[in-house]
Amino acid sequence: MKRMFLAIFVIVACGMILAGPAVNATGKPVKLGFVYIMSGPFATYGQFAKRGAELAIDEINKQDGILGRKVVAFFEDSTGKPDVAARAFRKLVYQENVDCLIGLDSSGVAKSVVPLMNEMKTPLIITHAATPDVTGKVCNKYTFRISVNLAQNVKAAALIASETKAKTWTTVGPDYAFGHQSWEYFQKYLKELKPDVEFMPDDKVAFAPIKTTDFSPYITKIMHAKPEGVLISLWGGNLIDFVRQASEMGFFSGKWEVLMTLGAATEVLYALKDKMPEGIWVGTRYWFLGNDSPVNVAFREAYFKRFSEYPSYNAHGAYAAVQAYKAAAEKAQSTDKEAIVKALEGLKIELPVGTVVIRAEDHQALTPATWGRTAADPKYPIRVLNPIRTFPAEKVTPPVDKTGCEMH
Amino acid sequence: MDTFAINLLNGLCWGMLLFLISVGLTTVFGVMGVLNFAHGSLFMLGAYVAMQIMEWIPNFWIGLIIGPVVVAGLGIFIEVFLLRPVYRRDVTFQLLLTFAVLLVLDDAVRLIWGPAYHIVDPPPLLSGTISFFDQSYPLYRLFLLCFGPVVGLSLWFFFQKTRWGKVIRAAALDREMAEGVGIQVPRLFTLVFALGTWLAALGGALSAPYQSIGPSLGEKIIIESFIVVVVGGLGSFPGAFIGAIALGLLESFGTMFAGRVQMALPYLLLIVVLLFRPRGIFGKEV
Amino acid sequence: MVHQKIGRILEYPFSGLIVFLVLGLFVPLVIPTYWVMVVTEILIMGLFATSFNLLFGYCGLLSFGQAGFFGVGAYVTALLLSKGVGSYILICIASITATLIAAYFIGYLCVRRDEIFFAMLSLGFGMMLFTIAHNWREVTGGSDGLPLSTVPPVDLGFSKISLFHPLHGYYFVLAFVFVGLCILQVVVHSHFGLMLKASRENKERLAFSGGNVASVRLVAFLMAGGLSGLAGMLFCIFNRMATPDMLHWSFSAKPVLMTILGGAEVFWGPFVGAVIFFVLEQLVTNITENWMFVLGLLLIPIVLFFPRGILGTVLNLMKSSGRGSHGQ
Amino acid sequence: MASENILEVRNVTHRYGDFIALKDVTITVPEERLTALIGPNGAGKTTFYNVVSGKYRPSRGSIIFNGVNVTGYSPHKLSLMGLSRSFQITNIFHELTVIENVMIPIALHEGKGFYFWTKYRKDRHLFNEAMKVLSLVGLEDVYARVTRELSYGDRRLVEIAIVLAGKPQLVLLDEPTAGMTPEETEKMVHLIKNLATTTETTFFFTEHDMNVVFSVAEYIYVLHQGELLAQGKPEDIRADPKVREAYLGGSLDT
Repeated sequence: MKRMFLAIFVIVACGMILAGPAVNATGKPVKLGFVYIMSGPFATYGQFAKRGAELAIDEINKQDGILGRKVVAFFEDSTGKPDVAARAFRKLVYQENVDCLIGLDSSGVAKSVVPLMNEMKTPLIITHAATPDVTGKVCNKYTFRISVNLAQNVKAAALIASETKAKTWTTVGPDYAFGHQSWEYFQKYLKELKPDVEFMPDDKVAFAPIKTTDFSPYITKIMHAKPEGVLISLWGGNLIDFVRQASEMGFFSGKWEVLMTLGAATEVLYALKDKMPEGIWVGTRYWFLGNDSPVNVAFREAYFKRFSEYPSYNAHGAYAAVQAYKAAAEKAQSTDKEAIVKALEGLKIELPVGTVVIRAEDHQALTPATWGRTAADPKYPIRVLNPIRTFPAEKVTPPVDKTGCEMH
Repeated sequence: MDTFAINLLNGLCWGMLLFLISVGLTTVFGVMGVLNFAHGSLFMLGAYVAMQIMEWIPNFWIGLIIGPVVVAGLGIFIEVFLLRPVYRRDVTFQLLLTFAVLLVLDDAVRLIWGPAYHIVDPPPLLSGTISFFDQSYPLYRLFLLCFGPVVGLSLWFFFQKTRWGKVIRAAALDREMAEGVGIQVPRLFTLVFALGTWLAALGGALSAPYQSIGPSLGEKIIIESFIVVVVGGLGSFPGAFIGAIALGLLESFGTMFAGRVQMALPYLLLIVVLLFRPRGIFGKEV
Repeated sequence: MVHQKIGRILEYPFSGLIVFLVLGLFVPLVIPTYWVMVVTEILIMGLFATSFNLLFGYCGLLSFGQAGFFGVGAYVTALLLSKGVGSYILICIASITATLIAAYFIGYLCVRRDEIFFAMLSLGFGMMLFTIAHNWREVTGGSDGLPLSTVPPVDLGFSKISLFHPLHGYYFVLAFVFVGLCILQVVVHSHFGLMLKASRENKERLAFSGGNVASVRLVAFLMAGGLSGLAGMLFCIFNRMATPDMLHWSFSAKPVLMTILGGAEVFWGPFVGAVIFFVLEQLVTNITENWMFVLGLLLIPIVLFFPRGILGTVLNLMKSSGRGSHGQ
Repeated sequence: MASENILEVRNVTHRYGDFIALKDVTITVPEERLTALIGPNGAGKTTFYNVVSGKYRPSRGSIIFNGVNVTGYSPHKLSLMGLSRSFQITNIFHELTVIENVMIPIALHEGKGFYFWTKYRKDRHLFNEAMKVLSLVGLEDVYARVTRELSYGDRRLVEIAIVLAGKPQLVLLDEPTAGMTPEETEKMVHLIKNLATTTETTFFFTEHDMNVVFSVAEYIYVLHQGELLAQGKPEDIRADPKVREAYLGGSLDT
């Protein structure tokens, strides 16, 4: 892979030298190391991230590089396992001597490997994993997150839920930390916003193991619990299976409000197409039609041109991380790791998702959270969001003292 | 009461799908003594190939018929070139070899069809729902519920009543004797493996309108089908049937009462059965 | 001929340990930092595979739940470290003791089964342990596991050594792995080791010769479990984490793969298998993203043409070419 | 009287499901007398041995070994008490060397089964004891060979060596000459007679070859369809019409 990328890079570089606007090729290249799930069940997330990263790097190299230096990418496969991800980090840091680490899909993996940054003394920008803990309980000096975290996404869900008439809520989620945390945070936030809501007890909520393919027992359970609102934190293949089976069983008949925290992920919408029911509240970490700022339009169109698909949030995450690194390097006028860490703290940057500030205290990006109702639109092959609700960062991000982050 | 009925239905449907997957595994083990780790991957391949054919020729039934046959062809290749040399070796070598096949197939599927999820629609005839205790229930699931026993019974008929079935059973009992009376055991084994593969792929093709197709389909199912086969008794059809239904019901009712323990239920079933019936429910005690 | 001589030297029981120690001490000094860390991992997984092979190669019991014990060792270590326990001796004793307790209960129920039934039963129990680690959120941290923000330095009395330095971490692991391998090496050549082989060869004959097959197997199960727990402890310290993945059946498949790759019939087979596995993985992932595909394609000929695993087949070739004046 | 009987099997019945393999069988074996158990195929001889040696627990009845009621004892316990047996189908450690085959029972009987830190190959005492046993059966020259490589007859001898290795008081031999060539059979017969006189071990054997039975046994029990048909000295048995009938004539005289 690495060689292939190098080869492509060399060809591209040669082409550009011949074409005219020469890249300032002085100095060593800037090395960025990416760790995503490239194989197995969740390989689709790694693939998206890689597309986003390559898009950003090509754009940067086509202009002036970073501080006049070319950018080189190294991709490693985490396979979704913490020990493999740790090994990938070691390889990138000790063997390839990368300047910055970018990546991580699984929250469990992220939480486990984040402490290693203290030893590797290399900045890490997380672009997908959403556990609040990496910018909370286990936060550290070198770890940043550019993407929406669980708390931000669920806070937005609670805001929407508080506007609905639903009073009794339950959940369907994956049976691991993400699902349980989504439910906990949702209960906490919604209770604050609307004290008279009720949440169903443990025997009326459903958590399905991640390997589940038949969701019918869970669907039955929730339907018979007769809630007024359901928070669904399933994602990826699980969500696709759930939505199909649930619509056949009449789950989306409008008897209750449905909020899907990751329902607007494009990989889900592309797989389901018109099987995705209309009028459901769905959230995502980035929505390609979320705004019409020049940055977003340029990103959306470049991505579509190159990959004939609309960008997923994971592609956006990797793209954003590369851009953030560039901005930090330019702010610091250096690629020194400590300097980058300093520069990333409080960095303000225009990203396709909107204007984002990386909070200095916990290294979480203050990024808007996007939700919307699913709707058909003849212009797009997939369901789109209409209306779109964009919640500004300050409304959904927990204050620093609530994150549990103690940076030293 | 209606919760109970719906859960019963859910469990039976899932059990039937598990049965379709496991029955090939148990056939191959019963006759050839090979535990096929790649069985789940062949199941997955069945789903993908059927999907591909349905894309070319938009008819569910054609995909259902041709897809498994194509995969069975691959099964013949695997048996002749890979398994045949290791029959005399320890069972662990067969496990490792089929594990290698699993690695190749799982990645090959991703290379061919990409890592994204795919879905397949049920045929128009079966795409509706019927009402059930004021809840709608998909027709396709009920179709599966009927199809499982049909497959089980035809296999049982094949093995018990037809000449070919009897020959295969004889070869399974005593290979040397079968060779002595002029049965070409290697060719027979190829056939049986092709049958097992066909069954796996048929299960995959049938599951396509039921669950999304992705590169992890095989991995998700293989351990559960091992559990079904061992719980039922290795090589036993009725065993695979009972084991699959038991697991299906356990998982569907488990969501109602088990809470946190739910993830462990299949393994709990496995342990309890093996502790009290060391050879599985229908296994022959030695 | 030279290779005959090498073959004979390798048969001498403790020459393997000496070669191991010499290589183990000096190799990390000449390889790059990243590879030092890869070799550290090889040491840990090598110990894991070798302890697994005490059951598989010597008793003929295919344990598909060995990762459960590996995980118990890792979790006990992580719990103690996160509670601020700084003594590695204490941690070592605690994690091995916990593993032995788990192995005793599971082993007691498993050792009376054979072949695939033993494999499936051990798989079932391993997955029960996995479920506990995955779902007992209050203690085990649930699916996230227990990340360790730091590991304490090793107190040698005269000085404190930080494990953050890759080489220090390496030698720390080497010391434990060496002790573990010494124990295994001594055991397989002991009177008890003979009983293990007897139980694999013919458990009925062993019983009618006065051997309690279940006890022999149970003791082996405890030893394999305890040393897997030790490997788990090292893995936790090395990776600064304990996660449920470490108990999953797919993790149990690793020592199986390594052992068959290297050869189950020779003591060093699993270790050599671990080396081959990691080196292959590193090489393959360097070249292609589709490492599963390539690894599978490489495995097939190995299984077909190396019936005794790579080390086993090579040693066998050396021996048979050195036949003639063969004696014990 | 009772104390001189090394084995007393009292009213033993054994059934597999509905099939009654042994029905109310009572057999006593006095010390140091070569006793034989005969009967046509399917008479229940092997079941009887399996019950006595602890492989199966009898459905009813009791087994007294050396004055101790050992009904339901496990095989390894009986072996350690001095009851040893061979099998009709050679039952040895095929992949181990000849001497290791013999070392295993000796080490177990010396209580070394759970010695973890001592090397068995360096145990001179164990080696010498094993060689002594091998010399009894005449296998001392092939001690280092892997048993799989030996001839069939030699492998049967390895089993005899294993059986003798624990210095048992009673040895049950299940068809010791099964499958042997005439020369091998003769060698085995000679060996058994010789062992019976030179050691203090009591032998109790089953045999299909009537020549062997009548030339070796001092006392004979006849099983037929799970029941005890007759017992007595060889000449009495030879003359017994019931026994002749059970064997359908013929084979008694061959």
